[in-house]
Order: sequence, then structure tokens, then C-alpha cells
Amino acid sequence: MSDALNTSWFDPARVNLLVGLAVFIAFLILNIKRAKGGSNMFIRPLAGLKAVDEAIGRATEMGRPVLYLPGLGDMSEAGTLASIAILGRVARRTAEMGCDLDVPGYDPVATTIMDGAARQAYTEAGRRDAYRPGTVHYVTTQQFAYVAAVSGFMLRERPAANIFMGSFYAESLFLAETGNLTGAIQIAGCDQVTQLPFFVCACDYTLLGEELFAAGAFLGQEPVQLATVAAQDWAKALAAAMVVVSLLASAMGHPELGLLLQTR
Amino acid sequence: MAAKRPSGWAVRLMALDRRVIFVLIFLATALPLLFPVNLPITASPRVKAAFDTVDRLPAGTYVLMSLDYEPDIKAELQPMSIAVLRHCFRKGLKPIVLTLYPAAPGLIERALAIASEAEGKKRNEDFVFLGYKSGSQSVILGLGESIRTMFPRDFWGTPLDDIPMMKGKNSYADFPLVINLSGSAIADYYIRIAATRYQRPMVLGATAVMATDYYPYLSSKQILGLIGGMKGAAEYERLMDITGDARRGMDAQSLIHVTIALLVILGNVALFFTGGLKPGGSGGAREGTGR
Amino acid sequence: MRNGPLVITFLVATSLVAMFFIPHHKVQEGQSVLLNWANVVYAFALILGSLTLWVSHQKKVLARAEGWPYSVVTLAALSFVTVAGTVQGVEEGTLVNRYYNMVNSPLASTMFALLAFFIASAAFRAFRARNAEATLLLGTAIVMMIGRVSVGEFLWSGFPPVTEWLLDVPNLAAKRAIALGIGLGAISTALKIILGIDRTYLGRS
Amino acid sequence: MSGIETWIAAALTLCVFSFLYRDNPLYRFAEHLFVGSAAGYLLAVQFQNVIKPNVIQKIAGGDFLPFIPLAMGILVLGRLWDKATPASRWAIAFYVGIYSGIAIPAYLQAQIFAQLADAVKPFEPGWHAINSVLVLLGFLSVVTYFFFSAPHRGANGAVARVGIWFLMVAFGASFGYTVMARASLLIDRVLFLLRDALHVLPAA
Repeated sequence: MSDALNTSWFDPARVNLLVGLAVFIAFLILNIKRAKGGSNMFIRPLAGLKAVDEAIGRATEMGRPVLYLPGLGDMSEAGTLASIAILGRVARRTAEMGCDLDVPGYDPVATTIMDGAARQAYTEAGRRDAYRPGTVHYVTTQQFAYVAAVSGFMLRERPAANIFMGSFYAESLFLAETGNLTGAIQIAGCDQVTQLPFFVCACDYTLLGEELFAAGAFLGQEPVQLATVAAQDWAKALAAAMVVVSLLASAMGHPELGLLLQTR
Repeated sequence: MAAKRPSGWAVRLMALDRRVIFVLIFLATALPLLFPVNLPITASPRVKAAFDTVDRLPAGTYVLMSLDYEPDIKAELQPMSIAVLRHCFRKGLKPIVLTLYPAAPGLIERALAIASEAEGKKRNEDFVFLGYKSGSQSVILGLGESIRTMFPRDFWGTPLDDIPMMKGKNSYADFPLVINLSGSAIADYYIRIAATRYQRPMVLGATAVMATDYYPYLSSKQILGLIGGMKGAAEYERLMDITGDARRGMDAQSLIHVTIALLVILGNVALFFTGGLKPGGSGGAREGTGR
Repeated sequence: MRNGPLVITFLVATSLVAMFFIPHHKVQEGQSVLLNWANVVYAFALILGSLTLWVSHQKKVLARAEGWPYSVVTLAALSFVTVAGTVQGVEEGTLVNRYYNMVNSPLASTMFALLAFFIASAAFRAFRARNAEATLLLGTAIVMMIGRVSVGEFLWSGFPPVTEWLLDVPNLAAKRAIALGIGLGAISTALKIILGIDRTYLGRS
Repeated sequence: MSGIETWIAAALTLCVFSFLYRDNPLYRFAEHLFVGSAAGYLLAVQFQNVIKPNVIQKIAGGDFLPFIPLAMGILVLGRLWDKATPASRWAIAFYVGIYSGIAIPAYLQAQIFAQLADAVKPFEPGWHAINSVLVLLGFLSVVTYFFFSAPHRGANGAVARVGIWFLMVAFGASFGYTVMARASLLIDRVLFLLRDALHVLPAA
């Protein structure tokens, strides 16, 4: 760098981000306290998630596998973190129902982690022996090589349900159309906005954007998990209010408020 | 179901094998390539802005070009690289070219060969190709300090100090324009580092899907022009008055779009005649948006 | 010891959050060291994954399972590219680079190109004006498709500005709201992990 | 590419296109070839770009710090044996810690503050103000749609419904726009077949 080495211990341009983070953590703690205090945490039902049980049930009846696709994000994508939590729930259901599960992995670290999560879910359901090694298996970290392999699996093994949860990119339509051809029930959840239209078109149910992050909490229905969703709602309301207030203020000649949101 | 009997043709149309659709799309692609009609192309303001930015530079100006895409999306970016390089050559500018993708140098070597041959320019006299360096973001940062640290030799192994035209050119400050043609988040890094931190005028080329995400940077003047996808490249070729692969593809592009739009309309007409438009009617895919 | 991994996650994650706010060069250097370590862990996870890929195909070949000759193809390609690429490198001019241009690259771009066909079949099958919302979706899609190519401009010069408006106004509004929600959802997902509320990643409930 | 290489590339292109008819041995061959080649390529790239410079060369140069990530890497390989699995959790915990730590400020800055900073830009005068108002209304209604703590009924339901309209227009726009990119890729492949492989079209 041509500028001299930086020796300051705080970046003042980021103080607003720090405040924002503190507020969100405060919302989280408050809501967890509310939940532990016995307040009823309401989350409106997400149709796509109610369908997950139904889809696993149908697969069990037909004696065909459930295909769970964790997305093509790596561990830096929150969508992948959310997908791991959802897989835990889905694996628990397939274990209970005695249905075969197949999870082709894209990111090697996420695959390793999901193998542990699925194994644990089977153990908790009391079906440790039913966990087939290779249920969660690494395919490859090349987008279309992965797509080629998964599409081939869909056409040859004919899973009865395809569950897409995580960060998907250009492959979304390829996989969802192939799945549609095989007649599987398809449920998708994706945090990549540009891919949502394709899932909406080709799947039976689609969780839009942030619904993916609420899904883990919804499936578990544990109060502490639901509290995190409530905290998100509070933050959303605060953000919307800030937008309205600062627009009103700038209309009255005070644009300073909006500048508080500038970051570097 | 509607009271009237569903028309037979409509039912058959709705059950159309998707392979018929595939054949239609293939024909819509191949026929215009074989028998072009050359539909007129007009340049959008954003591509025009990119063209003008390059066009305004005086002959002899050095331009830093980072071409960052791999073969699987070359369809959108390779014609763009060729058109922009030819523009630089025609205006007598001196592009210094590099890439941050390991599988890209072959493509760029070809683009440089095509463009320099068409405009009669020579390697190491009119342009330099630095090749590939791993580390994306750290390389972009490093270019602000010293090109020679990042790329001690050019693509063909010549030390930079042995190339006369590289004399005295060693960081962003020596380049009045940075051009990045990218199919990934590399574009964000260049905007953040080259355009914002080092305040370099910058032109961006991106894939069509990416392009809309970068509109805000145009209004904030962090980028001075934006070329989006094969269509943007075709507009650039049009402004240059040359014909490259992008312009060759534009008739097919139009026909594919029209075919898909007609298919959608046809599907809905068929649905109407089978009575499927009534509430609760049959037909069409199951839908649910998580509501 | 049992909670050791949870403590590690908490400490590492909070230090990385803190590092974002501390521009001191030593701290930033420390961050790149940590990221470098993570890259090494990733590389080993990739070795692990590739080993399991190898084993699963090897099993198919040894058991002469349905389609085993295809697994031979995978095993051959995997071993050839790994060995050649590790010994000779993958840069321009190497054997693996030639192989990549001949095999990987056309396969990837053709798979990618198949999307044009799938987009057409999905549009024909799923774009049905069953209600107001579905009609909005398909109407906008048709205007965008026609409006952004030469034939659209040829039919009506007003098409390009309409498509720009659709992108700049309703599209921007919806995407902005979705981005906000995703941002919050992502942060809360990460916080759940850091605070130990969600332990699925360690294979625990 | 030489003549033979072009022919191999063209043959593989056709193997993949055959998938459009239906699954068949040619596609299955291409698929398996692709998986093996891609996995091998990644391994080689990781070895050349990560393990060699960051571990092997550094340790050979007398820097022993890389033993730490090396040890974690070996722990990850412990997944291969049941008994070593608990040990591998330490490495996983480190890795997850890194990326969840990075995610928080990254999402906070890029997704939340950047979007909000854009949303509060003062309205431009004249016609543009109408668009700004529409963007604001759309933003608020879609945010309402994503409110989980309240059911979609009453006034909340009505606003959420407007939100759905905005979502649908946005999805339609995205869909239509993406058609363009995908069509370009197909054009390129067909051009490759017709010109470079079959020479039906004259060379550029």
C-alpha cells in the first residue's frame, strides 16, 4: 500500500455498523428472555414447510428415496448454514419414517458437516443402525459437473421428493426442471434472489429469500429458535421505520439522518 | 371444468412433449446463424457511455485491462473483450492486459491475437499481456502498489523491465482508465479498490445476469460505462462498425426470445380453450410460493 | 472437553467480528493468517471428499454393480487429472490445461447452454395466467424478453425504456426488501451458531 | 485447439445435448467423465495454490506456524475412521467460527446498511419522484409480506398482497432478463458446432 501502515484500533467509519449489530443482539436477547419466560412465540405457517412432512410421507409409501440438495454455497454463505440446520430436521423425519435419504454434497466442508448432522439425527430418532454410510456424499465442487451427476441420479433413481434448501445459482432451473420431469414433489428454499423465479415456476412450493432462514426454527418449533425469528421481525420493523423517518426528514430539509447509514 | 367440451387440439397442445419445444429452440438458434437477416441494433446509453469513455482518450494512453472469466461463460464476455481491445488498438491506446482466473489465459491470448491482427498491432509495442496471477482480491490491491511485484514477467516469460513500453508504468496511478470485463465478484473488488479507493476512472463489462446489479455504480459515477452480456457486446461492435460473434448471434437471440414468448402465449390460449382458466380449473403446473 | 469445539467457534468467530472494526495492520495481518489456515482446512476437506468419491466408485466397480463401467471412467479421469495436475501444475501449456480445454470446458459450457432449452419448457408449462399474480409474472417476463432484443425495438421503440423501468422500479423495490430480510436472516443464523443455540454443525442437537 | 482436440470437444458437446432427448449411455459417459475430471482438477488446483505455497514451501523454509493448519487438516481426515470423528469436530469448529464470524459484518454492511443507505436517498424532483415513491411503497409492502410474527389477515394481509404483486413483477423481470444470458450461451455452443467443428459456417 502506498499509504503508511494503519495503526489505529478502531475504524470510526464503521461505528454505525457496530451500533446496528449491538441493537440486533439486544433484540435477540430480549426475545430469548420473552420465550424462556413463556411468552407465546407466533410464526405464521410457511406452506412449503408443512409440505415437507407430506413429501417424506409420500416417498415412504412409494418406497422411493428423498433427495435433499443443500445448495452450491460454501460455508461463507449463510444459506449453507441454514441448510445444515434444516437437513438435521429432515433427516430426523426420514429416520422416523424409515425412508431412504440421499444428500449429494457440493462444498467439501459443508458435506463433512452435514454427514455429522444427519448421523446425529438418525441417532436421536433411535435409528442409528439405519444410517447408511454414504447417505451424505461428496460429488464435486464444479457447478455443472455436480449438476450432471445430480440430474443423472434424479432420472435413474427417481426420488419421490426433491428438497432444495440453500444457496443455488444458475443450476436452479436445470435441477428443478429435471426433477419436474420425474414427477417428484419439489420443495425449494433459496436465498439467491435471481434464482427464485425459476424455483417458483418449476417447484410445488418455494420458500422465498429469508423464509429459508426461518425454516429451521419453524420445523423445530423450539421457543429459543422462534425467538430469533421474532428478533429479525423487530429489526425489519426498525429498518422500515428508519427509512420512512429519514425520507420525511430529508423532505423537510434534513438529509443528515440518511447519512448515518453510509458505510465504508 | 367448463360447460363446453374442451377442444381436442388444445388438450393435445397442453400435453406437448417438451422435446418438441427443444427442437423449436434449436431451430430458432441455428437458422438465424445459417441465414442471417441482420436486424438493426441500437446502442443503449450505458454501452454508449462505455464506448465514449474509451473513445475520448488521446492516442498513446495506457489502459489497464483485467479480463476475468473462464471458458464456460466465454459466450458473453469473449466477443466483448475482442471488441474493446480492437477499439483500444484503433484509437492507438496501449492496453496492459491481465487475468485473475487460471483457466482464462488461453482465451485472452486468442482475443489478443484476433484483435491485434485485425488492427495491425504488435505485442510489447502496442500491448502487454501479463498473464494469470492467483489471489484475486490481494492482486487487485497489490496493483495499487506495484505491478512488478505482482507480475515480474509477462505471459511469455519476458521480464517486465525488458519491455520498453512498460517503462515507468507500475501502478493504478499510471493508467487513466481501468477496464474490467468480469463474470464474477471480481467486478466488486475492482469497483471497491481501483475505482473507489484509488479513484481510477473505470469501465465495466459483465454478464447479462450480473449487469443490473451494477446500475447503482453508474449513477454514483464509480463506473463510467457498463457493457452487459452478448447483447452489450453486439452494441459495442455496432458502435465500432465491426462484426464479431456477438453481432452474429443477435438474430438468433431475437428469434429465441420470440419463440419463448409465443410458447407462453400459446400455452395460455390452449389453457383457455380447455377451460383451465376458470378458478379451480385443471392444467398448468402446481404452484405455491410459500404463502 | 466436550464443549471445547463450541468454545473454539465462539472465540474464533467473535475475534473475526472484532477484526472487522479494527483497521490496525497487525490485526489485519492476523486475519489473513487465520483465513489462510481456513483455506488449508478446506483443501484437506476436499481431499477427504475426493477419497470418499473414489471409494464409492471403487465399490461399484468391485461389486460389478449396475453401470460399473461408468465408474471406471470416473476413476480413470480422477486419477489422471489429479496426478498430472499435482506433478506438472495446471497453468497454461501443461497437460492438464490442454485436457481442461478439451474436456471440462466444453462439458461445462454445454451443460450451461442446456438452460436455454429448460427455460423454454418451464415457460411453456408453468407460465399460466391462473390468477392475478401469475398473470403479472408472465406478463412482465414477456415484456422483458421481447423488449430487450432488436426485434422488440423494431416493433415498438418504447420497449427498451419500459424494460428499464421494470428493472429500476418494481424490481429494485422487491429486491431491496428481500436483501434486507436475507441480511437479517443470515446474521441471526450466524449468531445462533456463535452463541451455541444451533449446534447441528457439530452433529449435536 | 488442434483438429483432434476440437473433435473430442465437439463429441462431448453432442453427448451432453443428447440429454435433451433422454438419459442415455452417451450422456452417462459424459457425466461420469466430467465428475472425475472436475474433482481431479480441483484437487490439483488446491494442491498447487494452497497446500504447496502455504504449507509445504513455508515449512521447508523454516516457518513452523503452518503446522497448526496442517494438524487441523489431518483432523478433518479423521472422519474416515469412526473413532477419530470427535477429534475432527475441533477443526470443523474452527472453520465454522471463521465463516460465521466473517458473515456477520459482511451481511450487515452489504445487505442491510448498503440497501438502506440507498433507500433513504432524497427523492429527485419531477417525474423521478413518482418512481421513488413507488420504490418506497414496494419496499415497505414486500417487507410486510416477510413479517413472520403476524398472520396475513386484515390490513396486514392487504399490504402483504401488494407486496406479492411487486414480488411477481420482480420475478418476471428476472426471468425475462435471464433468458437473454442463457440464450447467448446456447448461441455460442451452436456456433462452435456449426463453424469450428463442422465448418458449415465460414471461419470468422
